[in-house]
Amino acid sequence: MLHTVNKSPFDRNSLDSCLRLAKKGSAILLIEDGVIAAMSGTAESSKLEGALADHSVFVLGPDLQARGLDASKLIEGISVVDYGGFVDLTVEHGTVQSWL
Amino acid sequence: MAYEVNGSAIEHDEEGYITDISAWNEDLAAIIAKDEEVEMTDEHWAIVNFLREYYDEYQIAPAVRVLVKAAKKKFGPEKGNNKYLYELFPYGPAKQACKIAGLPKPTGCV
Amino acid sequence: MADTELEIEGVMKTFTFMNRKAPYGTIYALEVLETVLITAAFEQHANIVFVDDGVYQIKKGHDTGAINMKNFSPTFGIVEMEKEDADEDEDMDMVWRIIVEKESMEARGLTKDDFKLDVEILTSAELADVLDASDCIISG
Amino acid sequence: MKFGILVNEGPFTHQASDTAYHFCKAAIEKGHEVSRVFFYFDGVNNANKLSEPQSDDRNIVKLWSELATEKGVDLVVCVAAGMRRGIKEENIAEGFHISGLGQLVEAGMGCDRLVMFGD
Repeated sequence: MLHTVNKSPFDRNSLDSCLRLAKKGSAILLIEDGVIAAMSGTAESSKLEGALADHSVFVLGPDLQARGLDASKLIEGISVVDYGGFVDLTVEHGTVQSWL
Repeated sequence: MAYEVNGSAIEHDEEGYITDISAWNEDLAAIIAKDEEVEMTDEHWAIVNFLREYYDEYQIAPAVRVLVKAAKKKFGPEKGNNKYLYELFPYGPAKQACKIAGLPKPTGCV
Repeated sequence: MADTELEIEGVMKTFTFMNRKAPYGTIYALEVLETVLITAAFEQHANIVFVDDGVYQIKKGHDTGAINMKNFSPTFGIVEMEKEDADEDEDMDMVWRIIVEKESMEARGLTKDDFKLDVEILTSAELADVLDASDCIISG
Repeated sequence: MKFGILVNEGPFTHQASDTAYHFCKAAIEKGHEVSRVFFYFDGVNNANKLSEPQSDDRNIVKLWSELATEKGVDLVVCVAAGMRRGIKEENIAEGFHISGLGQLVEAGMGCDRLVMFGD
């Protein structure tokens, strides 16, 4: 299963709910404002740092770039994908849940 | 635009649905049915009354698929099917029957 | 343009409706509910799930008179009716579940008695399994 | 693989519709089929042909229209959600058509994946 999160963890509880309800082994893709959660060194970074043991975590590159977020400062273990990579993730992981 | 019922005017929209659903009565239903060229039989009234009860309870006019399913449950398979309901209400059982029942126009979803 | 024909004959899938927003502040609750009702007409499996502020959608005692919006609380009665139909009708291979996440409910100081529907209370771990077993998830 | 796409937000206020569009394009480029894009909630505003964004920004309505006319993607606008918001036959852009919510359930039933974009 693939979970997408499109809200900043500073704004809404979407990432919290996602992490609470995503089964171990499922993938998480951060898109739109959700990409903010992928950055290291923020007050919210620990959430995803803790989740990486149970989930593969991806972030949508075009949304990072658009927001001036530096891919070299991502939390270690998070992979960057493009829209094609987003499509591949949905193919590989089955059902998609969008956390809005 | 309004229907004339027993000397009083009951307003309706462009398509003939009454705007104040509490203004409905059986005489009005008969007038709307006449406009729709539907001759009301007991079978028609059964569906109209069923729709009104359904709306009273759930505050929504059923879409046609929902109506068919609910009618099947209430009246059995020989009446709870598309063909039977379309014979009664040729211009669409949900839309036409809701109009006669004085309910809002169903959303048209399926 | 006419509707594209999709192959749906004999297809049986599990739809999960994730209600996460409180009612009335936004339209999501109402329009997701409309989708749930249509899914019933297609006789598909469905999980109607209430998490986060979505649990307030089925709280007892909605009274929208003073905000002049339609109170769609009674419409949830159809969901309960569909579930009962699915449970009772042996000819119909349809399973409906109405689920509240325990953590969301407790975080808001609510109990099962606060809801107008007879719901299953599942922990997040149990609900995660339900999501994982779904084919299509529609959230609002 | 067959994809059904659900777009729940209008253009411009939220990025959802842009992301959905890029996803569709990428899926088609990879050889997948986007069987249907269903526009629901404020997503019905994506079909508004009266939309006139400034010329130095993307025109989402036009981009969707092109996806329909060039790639044959079925763009369905929910009739009920559209009526609430004044999106009707007379103001929908080329390539979109109005139909019932059942088309969304059918997309879920008939596609391998249903992916939704919203706020």
